[in-house]
Amino acid sequence: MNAESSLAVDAQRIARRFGARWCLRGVSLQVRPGEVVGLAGANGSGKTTFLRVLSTLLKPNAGAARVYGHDVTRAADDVRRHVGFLAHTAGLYDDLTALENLRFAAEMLGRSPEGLEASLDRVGLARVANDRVRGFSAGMQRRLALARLMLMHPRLLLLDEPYANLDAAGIDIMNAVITEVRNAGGAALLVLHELAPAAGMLDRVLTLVDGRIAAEGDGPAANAPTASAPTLASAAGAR
Amino acid sequence: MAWREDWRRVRVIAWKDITTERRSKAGFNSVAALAVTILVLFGFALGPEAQALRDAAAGAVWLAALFAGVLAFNRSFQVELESGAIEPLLLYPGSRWTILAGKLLANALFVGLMLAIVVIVGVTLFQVTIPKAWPSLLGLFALGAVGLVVLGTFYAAMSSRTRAREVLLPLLLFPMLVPVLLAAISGSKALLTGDLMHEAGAWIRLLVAYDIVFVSATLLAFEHVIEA
Amino acid sequence: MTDQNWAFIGAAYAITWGVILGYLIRVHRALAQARAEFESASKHTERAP
Amino acid sequence: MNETADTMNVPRSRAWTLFGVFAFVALIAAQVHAVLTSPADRDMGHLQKILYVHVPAAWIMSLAFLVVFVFSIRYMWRGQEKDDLLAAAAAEVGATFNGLTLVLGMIWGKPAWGAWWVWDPRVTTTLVLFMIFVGYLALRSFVDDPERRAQWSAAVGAFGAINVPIVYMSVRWWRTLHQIQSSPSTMDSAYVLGLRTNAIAFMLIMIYFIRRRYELARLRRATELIADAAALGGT
Repeated sequence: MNAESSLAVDAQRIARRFGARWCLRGVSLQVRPGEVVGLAGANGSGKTTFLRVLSTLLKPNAGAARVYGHDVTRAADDVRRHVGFLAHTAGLYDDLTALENLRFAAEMLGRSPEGLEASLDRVGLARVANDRVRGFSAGMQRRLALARLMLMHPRLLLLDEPYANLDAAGIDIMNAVITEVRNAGGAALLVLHELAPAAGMLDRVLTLVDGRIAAEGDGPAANAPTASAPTLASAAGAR
Repeated sequence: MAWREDWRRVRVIAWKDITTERRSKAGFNSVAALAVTILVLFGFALGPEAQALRDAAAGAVWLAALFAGVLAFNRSFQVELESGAIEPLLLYPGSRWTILAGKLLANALFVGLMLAIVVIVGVTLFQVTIPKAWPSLLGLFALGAVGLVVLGTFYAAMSSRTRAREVLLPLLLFPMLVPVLLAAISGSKALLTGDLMHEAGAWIRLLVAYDIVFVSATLLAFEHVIEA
Repeated sequence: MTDQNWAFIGAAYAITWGVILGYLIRVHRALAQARAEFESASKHTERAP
Repeated sequence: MNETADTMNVPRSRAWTLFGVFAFVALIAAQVHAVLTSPADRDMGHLQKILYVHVPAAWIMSLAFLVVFVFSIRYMWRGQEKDDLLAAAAAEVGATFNGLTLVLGMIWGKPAWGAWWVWDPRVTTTLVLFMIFVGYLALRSFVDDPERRAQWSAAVGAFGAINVPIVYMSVRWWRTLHQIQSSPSTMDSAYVLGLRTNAIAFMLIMIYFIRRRYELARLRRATELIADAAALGGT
């Protein structure tokens, strides 16, 4: 309808708390379509909480957020049609096979269950399509979750530490997916502990400190190891 | 078209729950074993006299089913919570009541199977003679199982996400199930003794009313409960 | 018989008043405390902005 | 979510204090009047004096549960936090009177029926109602997130209320089949006035209690909201 509604993410002073502890203390953030934004910060700085609010899994205690013009609390169902959320846990059913997990997701989304083998092939899991997820390594579960995510054809990717547990090939697949969504006019918001795997992907990097946005830098600068070291030192130590 | 979409989601969720449960056999087997153990203990408590056992058979069978059912209901949401699968489940766009409906179907099958085992064991242990009116008895059991499953699954959706799920579910559920238990136990007892007072019909009507009321109420309220 | 009845009657009234007064005191105490906390909290924030 | 500390705050009110004093004066007057003027019953002696506290307590408990039901439904409809807090206040007061009703019923039952407990439909339904209230309050104490707590307890409160008439019917059928005892003898008209005045006095007490309990819940929320505003003040 207007310029504002065309924003992929428009968050205004989002605040969220758990019990007496404020995890987010007013985060405002705009992401335009075609942008890939990184979100860095120490453990407990509120990165994951922010993604979960945008994904409609959590309601904010204060503030408002819109995804492609849809309010995340009032029009949650419309938001869900656009958002692909990759959580820290894979959220798969251990006793179903890889293919069955994908088929379940496809049926829930009302998509035809054809071509699921191709999606598995894309994330390099074609060989284990009929194996149960219980035996999968964390990286394989991540890849399967990514394949499931792509079934949704999301216009906004919300990725919580997308590179965690992934090997080099997995990182390439992840980056290919992000590029694909970006080229289709979508956007992505990545929560990152270390920026190296996302090299060249990020248009901007924001740092959350104590539930607030502390610093903003453009992608290339933030990726240069020396420049990023002081501000992002706290974020890097995870792996 | 929307109902067709919803019905497919109901089916696929039920299929998923049943498949998961079938493959992790431990769940069903241990719950069924517990139900049988409870029955045996009732046998000890009620003494070896045949008449006393026969009188108490209906009550023992239903209480065993109830206690075992509580474990099953909590498990049915436990599966979603364990690996964080509830999050993607909640993020699929579309109506949420289908999640409850799918789980109801799966749990109904689960409890139905368990009841079948418990009844067979109960008939043997408590020296019950199967009455001529066994089709009505079967219907009564089905109606009672529906009441048990509907409220059990609904309250488990809440209690399984709290700190005290083991205590909270029975605390919330048992008072709500008083009509189901009274109707199921009294109705079965009447049918087992030949329904001389013609009371079984009243109990069946009560169960039908109860099931209709709470199936619609839970489906209406589920969206609120799972949202938060 | 009658004597025993008076014991029951006495117990009934004692319990009733015990419950009513007990609840009254409990709520009023909690209320006084909550009001004090509220007032100290609002005084505290009035200075801030 | 759209509440602020100002809209949640409940200012001190002289009117409610006066109302409370009036309620207690009315209760004392009603009880003294009823106890002094009621004649001895032919069979029961003075035992029926217990009914002046037992029957109003039972009445109040039903009324409180009705309030829980209405405000639970209203919360599900409109989603306003105040409705949930009022339902919770009514549930606590209702549970208190429900417990009192049960104890008084037993005190009445022992000399009147010769047993502390009988499986009478009304008695049994009261017990089930008490268990539902206890479950409701337990659920509230186990859930920390205010919105989740409100949603869940609204469902539990509404379902509990729907269940009560069904429980009553089922226990009545169950009991008629087993033919236990009859319910207490019907009232003499001399008692009716005493019962009515006491019932009204109890109702005033209940309104006062719910109001104060509700004020307490709102004040606590208002304090939390002030702390929230302070925590977010820097942005």
